[in-house]
Amino acid sequence: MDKTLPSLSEAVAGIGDGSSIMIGGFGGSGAPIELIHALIDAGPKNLTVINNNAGNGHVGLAALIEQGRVAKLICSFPRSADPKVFTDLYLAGKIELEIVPQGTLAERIRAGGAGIPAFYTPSSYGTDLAEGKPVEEFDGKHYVRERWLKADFALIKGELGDPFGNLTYRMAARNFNPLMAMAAGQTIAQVSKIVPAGEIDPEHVVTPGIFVDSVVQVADPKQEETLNREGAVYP
Amino acid sequence: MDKTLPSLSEAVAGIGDGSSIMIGGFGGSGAPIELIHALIDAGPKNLTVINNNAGNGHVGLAALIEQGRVAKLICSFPRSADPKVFTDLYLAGKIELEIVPQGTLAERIRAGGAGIPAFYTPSSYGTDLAEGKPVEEFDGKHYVRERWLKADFALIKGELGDPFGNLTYRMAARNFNPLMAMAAGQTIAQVSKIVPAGEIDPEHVVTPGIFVDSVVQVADPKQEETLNREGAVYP
Amino acid sequence: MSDALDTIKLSNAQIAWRAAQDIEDGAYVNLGIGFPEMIATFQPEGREVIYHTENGVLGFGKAPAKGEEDWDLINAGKKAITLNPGAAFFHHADSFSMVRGGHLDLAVLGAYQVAENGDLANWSTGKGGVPAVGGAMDLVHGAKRVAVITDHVTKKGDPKLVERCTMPLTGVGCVTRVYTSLAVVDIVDGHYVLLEKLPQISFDDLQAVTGAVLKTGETIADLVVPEV
Amino acid sequence: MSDALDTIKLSNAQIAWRAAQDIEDGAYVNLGIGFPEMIATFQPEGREVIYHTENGVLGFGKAPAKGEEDWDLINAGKKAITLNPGAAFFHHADSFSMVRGGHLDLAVLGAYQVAENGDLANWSTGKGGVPAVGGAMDLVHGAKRVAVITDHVTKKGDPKLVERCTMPLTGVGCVTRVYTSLAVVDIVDGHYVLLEKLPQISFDDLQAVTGAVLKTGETIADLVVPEV
Repeated sequence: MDKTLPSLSEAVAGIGDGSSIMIGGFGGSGAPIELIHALIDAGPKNLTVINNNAGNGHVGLAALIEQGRVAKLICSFPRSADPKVFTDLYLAGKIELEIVPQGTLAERIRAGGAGIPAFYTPSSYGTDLAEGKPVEEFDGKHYVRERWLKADFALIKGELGDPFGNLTYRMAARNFNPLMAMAAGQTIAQVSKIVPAGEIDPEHVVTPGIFVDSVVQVADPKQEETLNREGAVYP
Repeated sequence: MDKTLPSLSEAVAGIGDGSSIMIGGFGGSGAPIELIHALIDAGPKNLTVINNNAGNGHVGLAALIEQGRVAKLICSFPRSADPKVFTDLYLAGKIELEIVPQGTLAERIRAGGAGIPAFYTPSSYGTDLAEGKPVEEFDGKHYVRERWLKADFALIKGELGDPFGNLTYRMAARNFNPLMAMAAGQTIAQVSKIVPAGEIDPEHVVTPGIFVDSVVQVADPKQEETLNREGAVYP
Repeated sequence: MSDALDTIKLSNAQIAWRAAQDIEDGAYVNLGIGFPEMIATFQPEGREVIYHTENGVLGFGKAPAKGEEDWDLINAGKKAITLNPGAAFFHHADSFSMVRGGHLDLAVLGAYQVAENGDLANWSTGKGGVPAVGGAMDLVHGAKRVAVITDHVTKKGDPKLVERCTMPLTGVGCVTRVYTSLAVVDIVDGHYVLLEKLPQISFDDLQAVTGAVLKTGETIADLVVPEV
Repeated sequence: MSDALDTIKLSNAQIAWRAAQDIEDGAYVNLGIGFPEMIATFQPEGREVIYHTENGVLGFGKAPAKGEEDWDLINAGKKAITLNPGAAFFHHADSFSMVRGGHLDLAVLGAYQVAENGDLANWSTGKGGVPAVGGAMDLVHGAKRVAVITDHVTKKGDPKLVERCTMPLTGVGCVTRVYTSLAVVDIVDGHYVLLEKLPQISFDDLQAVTGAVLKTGETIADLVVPEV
């Protein structure tokens, strides 16, 4: 079993126009910047992207949006210090937005990976975001029914990866990555280091390889935050 | 913050008659035998127990059942090599049994811990175990609605524990333990070793301390399998 | 009236200080992005509080020194943090299991409006722009107590404590206590109950800048906060 | 007839061998407790199969030597196992996410009865005693393919491949292939399609011990299995 690939371009080669793509990360932490840039180079458009945010500056997800590749964004928080790229397109009506409460977003993705087509949550009950969704009462409290969320692809960022696709993460860069790995038809992971099978302690595997289709090494991954402080622009 | 307790008897002292108790383990692996024996010594009765199985031989859960303390068992598989204690009581109509598919049992407990009052699963659709449960169609496939499962207490078994209640597990002894830790009003963990705060790498914590109320060290825990091969009987 | 209030009202730091005094030793707490984050600064000595952040960290500590930031170690506000001993990392679904599952003792959030029935509006002014909700709609459910810290009135002098929210709701009947720049108010059975007020303001003047009836218990304590 | 079948039919080991030949390199597979577990013994050389067990292990290997057992390292049948390089541990909810979420390539289970509509009965004879379901009702949903290995007929000679199950169902329309002691049969659009049969039995004789119509494709291959 060898899920490792030699290059980022090969890793994203299968992603076509109109694909839905989950992209890991919370802000810049855990965002697979290099995979996103390879996706920009590869050229697919009309994408639906699922991410907690809408990118920052002119790198990573913001750059993908800036290149006009994203038709729809599903996220919880498209506001931040510098989400100008998204904001401009959104206010011009050029990108569709589905706002999902953050915990519901995480749970919908987890449900997609776990084969749970729908679940009930107290979050958003009685608010505008629950409009049109079924409501049910359990034990005297109201809950909103939410559907699973799946995608054609997931682009995620890990710390260690092995040929079986087992992954670890680095600190709070874990965030949505393990969930998205479960919920996509094809999960593509960039990792700081590929290690031989068996080198990740089975007790410390966070994402078991069954959820991962390909692993590519990016030895010195860039942080979105750092890039933006440097004023980086991609491409 | 110090959630450690000096003795098993103090750990179970708050468990009263009529309590619902989740007990970790899959067969003997991960079963908190010493906590169960302390519970037998403590004396509460008319308990509802949630466990994957029904115990084996005359130790642990089987012993608790044998002492007549369990009014109802919620489990997936009460058959095994030597579940005689449960079988006799069940066939005599002296213990109530709720059979739940194993994956549904795990998911119901996880839902209890995660604040999800109900979810849909394909498991058991069209079978006797779905009788009386709401059925819904999503994307042309049928699913059964299941409710969360919570308990007053959880007795679980970890490997390392720290004063904050952070836990690791040992191999396949993990099983239901991390889920039950989330779903109980009070979670009581026995661990092979209590280590100082900070000694468990934050990356390797499996159960974060927020889910755990007390931790007691049992340095050399007994395996149900080993006890049964020795013909052990408790008390 | 509004001008007079400006001279006596608590600063944001003082509101945060007051809220910090009520957080008991050993509590698991989530502080909303921005203003509520300030509460951690005023944690009373001798109390150990475990802070949770939605993006998967329990037990984080102070901000690192400038230049020492690791951008993989941030809080929900995307600010760099450090870890205390006993910290743990976990993914977003586990993180919101802690929130939604009732495992947090307290969540403290900001507010545009709070209603006497406990409704909270804090995510959208309803005036267009880019909507963004983050974790607010999850945090208002599940935590054992949901408190709000806020100025007592808007910059224009309108009440922020109202009978019914007119702005888009974040959650229904979720808030149990409000710390304002003038008072500390509980929400009990669909009514405001005044617990503390600044000694410099009369009950009637406070009621006048509050958009719903302030009930009172046996006593109203003085809201006394040091310069911070 | 039943006696004649007994002399030609495959042993359980041979049925397991036949099922093992269809498991492709790199497949993620769950083998049901008991008889199906035997399939791992016959994994063809040069193929790497990753075995999943419900109780939270992916990538386990052969049984340990007697006396080397670690009772924290067991499979769903509570038998001691070992780990292959690249193994991982996880909790029960993650384990059944793998099952229910469609991540397994194949699950192989035993059967009391299989119906031509893909229904499976394998958890209860419906005759009382202690009911026990384990993970069977989850395993029949989610795995990309669900196969059954079974004797072609019961000990009494009654068909196990039937039009409709009379025993309590484990799952509805879930089985896609059946390996029996006499034949290999696919389930396609609510009908049995015979792929292979033992050369020693005629189609008519096979049909006579099958409780539903056996359709056929262009060819029926010989079911040839070595002594194992």
